Amino acid sequence: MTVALSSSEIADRLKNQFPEAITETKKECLIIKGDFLLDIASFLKNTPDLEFNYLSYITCVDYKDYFELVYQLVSTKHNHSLVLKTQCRQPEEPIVDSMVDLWKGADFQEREIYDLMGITFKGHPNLKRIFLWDGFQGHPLRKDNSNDTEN
Amino acid sequence: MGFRRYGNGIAKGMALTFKHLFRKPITTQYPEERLNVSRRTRGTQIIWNRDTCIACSACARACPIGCIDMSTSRGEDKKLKVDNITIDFGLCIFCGLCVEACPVGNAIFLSYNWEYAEYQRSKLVLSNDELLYSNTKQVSGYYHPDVEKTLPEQTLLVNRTNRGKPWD
Amino acid sequence: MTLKTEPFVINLGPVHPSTHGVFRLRATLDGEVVMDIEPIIGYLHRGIEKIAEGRNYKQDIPLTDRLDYVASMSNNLPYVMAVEKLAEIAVPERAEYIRIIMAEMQRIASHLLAVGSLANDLGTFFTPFQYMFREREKIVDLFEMVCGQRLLYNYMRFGGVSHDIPDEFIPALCKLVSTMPGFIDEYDQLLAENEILLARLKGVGILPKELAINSSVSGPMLRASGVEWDIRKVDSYSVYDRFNFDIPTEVIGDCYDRYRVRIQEMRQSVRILEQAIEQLPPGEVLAKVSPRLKPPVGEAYAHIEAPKGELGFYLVSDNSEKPYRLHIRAPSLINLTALREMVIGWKLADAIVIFGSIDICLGEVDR
Amino acid sequence: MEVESKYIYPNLELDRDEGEVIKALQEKSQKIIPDPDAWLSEELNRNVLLTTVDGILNWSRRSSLWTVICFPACCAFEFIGAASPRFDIARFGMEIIRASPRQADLMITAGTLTWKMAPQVKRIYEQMAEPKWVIAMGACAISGGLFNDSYSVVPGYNHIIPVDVYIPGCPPRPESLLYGIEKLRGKIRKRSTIKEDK
Amino acid sequence: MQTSVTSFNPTFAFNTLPPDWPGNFWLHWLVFTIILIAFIIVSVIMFIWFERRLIGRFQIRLGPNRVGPFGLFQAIADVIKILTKEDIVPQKADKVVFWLAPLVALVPVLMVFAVVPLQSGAMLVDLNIGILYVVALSSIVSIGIFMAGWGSNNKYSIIGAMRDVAQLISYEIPLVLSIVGVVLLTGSLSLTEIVGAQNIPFILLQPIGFFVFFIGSLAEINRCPFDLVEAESEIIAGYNIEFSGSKFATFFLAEYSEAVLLSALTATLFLGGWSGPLLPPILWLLIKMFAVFAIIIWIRSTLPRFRIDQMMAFAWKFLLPLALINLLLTSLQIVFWPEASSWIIVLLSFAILVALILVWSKSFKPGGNKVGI
Repeated sequence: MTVALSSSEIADRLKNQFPEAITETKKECLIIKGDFLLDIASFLKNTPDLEFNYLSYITCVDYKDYFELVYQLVSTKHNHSLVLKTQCRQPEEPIVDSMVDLWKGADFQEREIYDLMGITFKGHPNLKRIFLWDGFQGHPLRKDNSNDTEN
Repeated sequence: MGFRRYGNGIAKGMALTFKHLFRKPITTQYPEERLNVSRRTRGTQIIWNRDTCIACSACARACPIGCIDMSTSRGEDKKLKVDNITIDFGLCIFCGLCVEACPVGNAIFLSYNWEYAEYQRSKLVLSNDELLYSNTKQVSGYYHPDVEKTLPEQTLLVNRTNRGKPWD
Repeated sequence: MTLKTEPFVINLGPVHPSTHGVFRLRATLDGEVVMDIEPIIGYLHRGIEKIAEGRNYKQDIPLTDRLDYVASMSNNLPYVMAVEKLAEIAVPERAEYIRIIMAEMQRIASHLLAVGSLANDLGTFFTPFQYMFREREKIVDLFEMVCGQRLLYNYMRFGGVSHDIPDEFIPALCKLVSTMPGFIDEYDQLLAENEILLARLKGVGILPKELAINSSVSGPMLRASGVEWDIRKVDSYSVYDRFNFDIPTEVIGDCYDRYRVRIQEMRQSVRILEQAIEQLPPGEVLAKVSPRLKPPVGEAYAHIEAPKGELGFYLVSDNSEKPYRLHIRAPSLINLTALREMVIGWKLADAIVIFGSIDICLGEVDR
Repeated sequence: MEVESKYIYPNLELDRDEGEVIKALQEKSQKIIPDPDAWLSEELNRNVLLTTVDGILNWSRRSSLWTVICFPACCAFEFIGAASPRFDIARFGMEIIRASPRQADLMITAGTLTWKMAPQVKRIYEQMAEPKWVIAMGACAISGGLFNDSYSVVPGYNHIIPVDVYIPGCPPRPESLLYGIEKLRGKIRKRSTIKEDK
Repeated sequence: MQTSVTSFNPTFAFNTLPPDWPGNFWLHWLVFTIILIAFIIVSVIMFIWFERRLIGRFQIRLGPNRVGPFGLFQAIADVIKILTKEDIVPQKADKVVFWLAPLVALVPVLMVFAVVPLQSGAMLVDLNIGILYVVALSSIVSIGIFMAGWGSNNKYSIIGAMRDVAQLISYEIPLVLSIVGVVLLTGSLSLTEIVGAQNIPFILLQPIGFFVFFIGSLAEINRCPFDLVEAESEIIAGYNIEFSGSKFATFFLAEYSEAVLLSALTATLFLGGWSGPLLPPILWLLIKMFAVFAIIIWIRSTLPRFRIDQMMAFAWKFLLPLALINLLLTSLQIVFWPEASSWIIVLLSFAILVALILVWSKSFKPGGNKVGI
């Protein structure tokens, strides 16, 4: 069984390194500040007994007043997982750091989120629409994008 | 890599295809021979039963695409009755959710036949009496175990054998 | 002596015989050698995640069918598992077994297609493909018997499956299971040692272990690169912990290894099926669930080992009839990430084969 | 050969052009192209016996319908099912699936059509040499089906190209497809080439 | 100028006219040409039907069986349909080349048939340099193919055409060298005499030659596993991607008549041609042709395709040495051991063939590897 690491435990370890990074520790996930995302991610990836070398998925949820990005990290060596979240509270121009340099697997998923949610990933090498065509108006998965508009 | 095995593998493959030359073809020659489809088949028609329908519109609500268009009204005896039911078979995906949703259980069915094609788009929209059971439209056993028992057994490819050996 | 050549750009697809759907590869070639590629997808983007937000939980099941349309059963499963996790619905034991039987049959069917179309990409004139389609047809027959459709099954429900299996199902399945290994041997005879096939596949498109993990690749591709990672074992779901089976892995991670892993997995699936038939308990197949399901506020992620890789559904509920957000972790899309690294430097013909060996389904890539 | 940048062609211009083509097509094709069913009513009025030449031409055309590859999605597998040993479309001489539209006669539109794909499908249709036919296979091809209300799906191929035969089902069984093809044959049988040529 | 004879020189042709033919040269020429073209077209149609049915059986299905009895008219329907289809010339194509290409591909194949002996003496001209004529003309086909690829102005077609030229250059050499073995044994370049010389079919005396010739001819007619020119899964339809209507039909005809031609040539050179007991000679030839073609189909239905570099490597590193060794051995035998009993030669040749294949399989490496970019 993949063990879901308790987020409070990791939060304690992170507090030493990044005292201001953690906004909230829930039972199943760890919510951090967007500014520290890249640092924390590389810490999680490179710390020997954590070694989250596998990024299972990235997704984004639109909670109307903010976007929440969800990262599920897995370690294939220790077989444990952690859900990392960050909230993006600028609805106009949401910008998050790109994870492509750490995990190549983020490449298409970040493009997908950029395409469907309209979140810009800073540092992504090839950030452009992936599913929809150039010139498509809006970002369909946002809640303010009603379903019946044809474009 | 290379051909270190002297073309052994090629010869083996050729032997297998040659063996298949002498196996009987598994083709069903469709217009003349037909397979018995599954008893629960979700054929390309929806059959509506006017007599048992209580006009609750559960099927229309259950439909994921809203291809069932049902308008109801209160009759003189205060009972709901269906004024008009239209199903667009060009839109319908035959998922069977309407059949599952039916509270009476025998007002809407999927059909057992699947031979259905039209030259015109407009002819795919059927309504009212066209949806009723007829000689050309048989009821399928999907979600109707009682009907299921009356239907012929399905032809299975697994069961066909070649000279006593499993069909291959 | 070096010749000065000018690279040129060629579009493979979106309509191309061996892109398995509407996939487009903008490739820069230097003669026959691929200099660079850019996969362009989205030609089948139907907005399933958005549509799902507009329909209620049950109506979303048909949508999941159409993700990886060659493995519908496997797509139903994680979705209903995610909803069950959210709404805390218990599944009867018999239903769990039926689900596993279906999922494993689906794995065989999907791998048959994957191997068959890989052989097609190699240029065999449809013969292995036709032989494999014959076995797939047998499996499809059984699916049809259970749920009435041949391709898009819409079979699983919250708290079980929509129908119990008919009486004639188990004998037919036994027959299938008993003959299947023989057929897999035949495919091995036809393909595995063929020198031309070996020359085309061995050493081609190597995906090193580190890169595979880093690219979030999953499924047979990851295992071919030598990582023993199978959700059925590492994060066992349903009742998989009651079965004996191995995770086939290979070492190098070239096209041939990916082909081998698929063939081995079919054998393992047959093993699981044999055990599942033995253990199948009697009883109910569907727990009582309100038709207007309103799961409590929260989120859930359920994942399974689908034929193509780790298929997961991330579901957010706001206590209404409709899901607030449904994200699909599509293995095909993420497996594509590694394509560029594998293809560059190979010939055009190899690019096609490497692409074929990933085994993607465009319905799942684009959603 | 040195590759200059990490991605040697970001090619944003190309993407933009493609986007514009898609947009233009989308604006142009909001209406349904009427079914080419004039022959149905004409047939009653015409009541002219088809000539022998017509007979031979129609026989050859309906006996060798070569399909073009245009299989976006799910229904493709039922088409392949029809071509597989069990149903064997080759019996009708249709196993030659031409990848080049120039040499094909029949387009079986098996699968959902998105706006991104629509220009390509239109182009394939236009590249096919006359006479050509189109079968809309399955709900998505007829009306967009389950994805009818999606932001990126064309609600039916008949917004883009004229369709000759509609086969409902999601997907239709292989036999159902064969039935539809039989129906298309019926249509070809009644066609008069000599008269139609302008 | 006695040596510079053309085929239009009546006296020259008259000499080669079989004695039982009535009329003068022109009548013979006309009648026989018509017969020959009819023969080619009928056998192409039969070949197409045969191929589709047989491949169907290899794939445990039926194959065309609806159009006419046993589906025999299937190919006829196809031909009528293709011929009456709209003929599209792409706007950006090189018009002249595009128009000429199908003819350049078809005509040489038809011309080659002039020297193929259908039965004793039944041929248009019995050139004493028959084999040379065959080799020379059949390679013109690929100029037609290259014209098609170039003229279409399509990237896929140009890739296909390039592949074809590369393929032809590589495989023509082992092919010709393997024929030289036969010529050495016969002592003549005339096809009639080659048939006449086969007391034992040359496949037994020249197994290495046959092996090389057969594989080379597979490549020559672009058949699996060397069908890179049309490689459907890679470059769609190859050189003929932009062709439709009657031009495509011409290509189709050219392609299959090449298959007919090479089956006939294989039968003539190595299987004893029209000679055989009991049955009429023409039937023997047809049987042998169909047998050869059946093997080609069998190979097509089993084997995957080579990659381009592997294919080239196969020609240069595998077939060419074999052909050279064969040539050497044959000439040695003719010079030093002309009276050897043929059966000893047969045994020896097969032993050498097996040994060579074993040795070469060990050392031969097909194709290159990844190219560093």
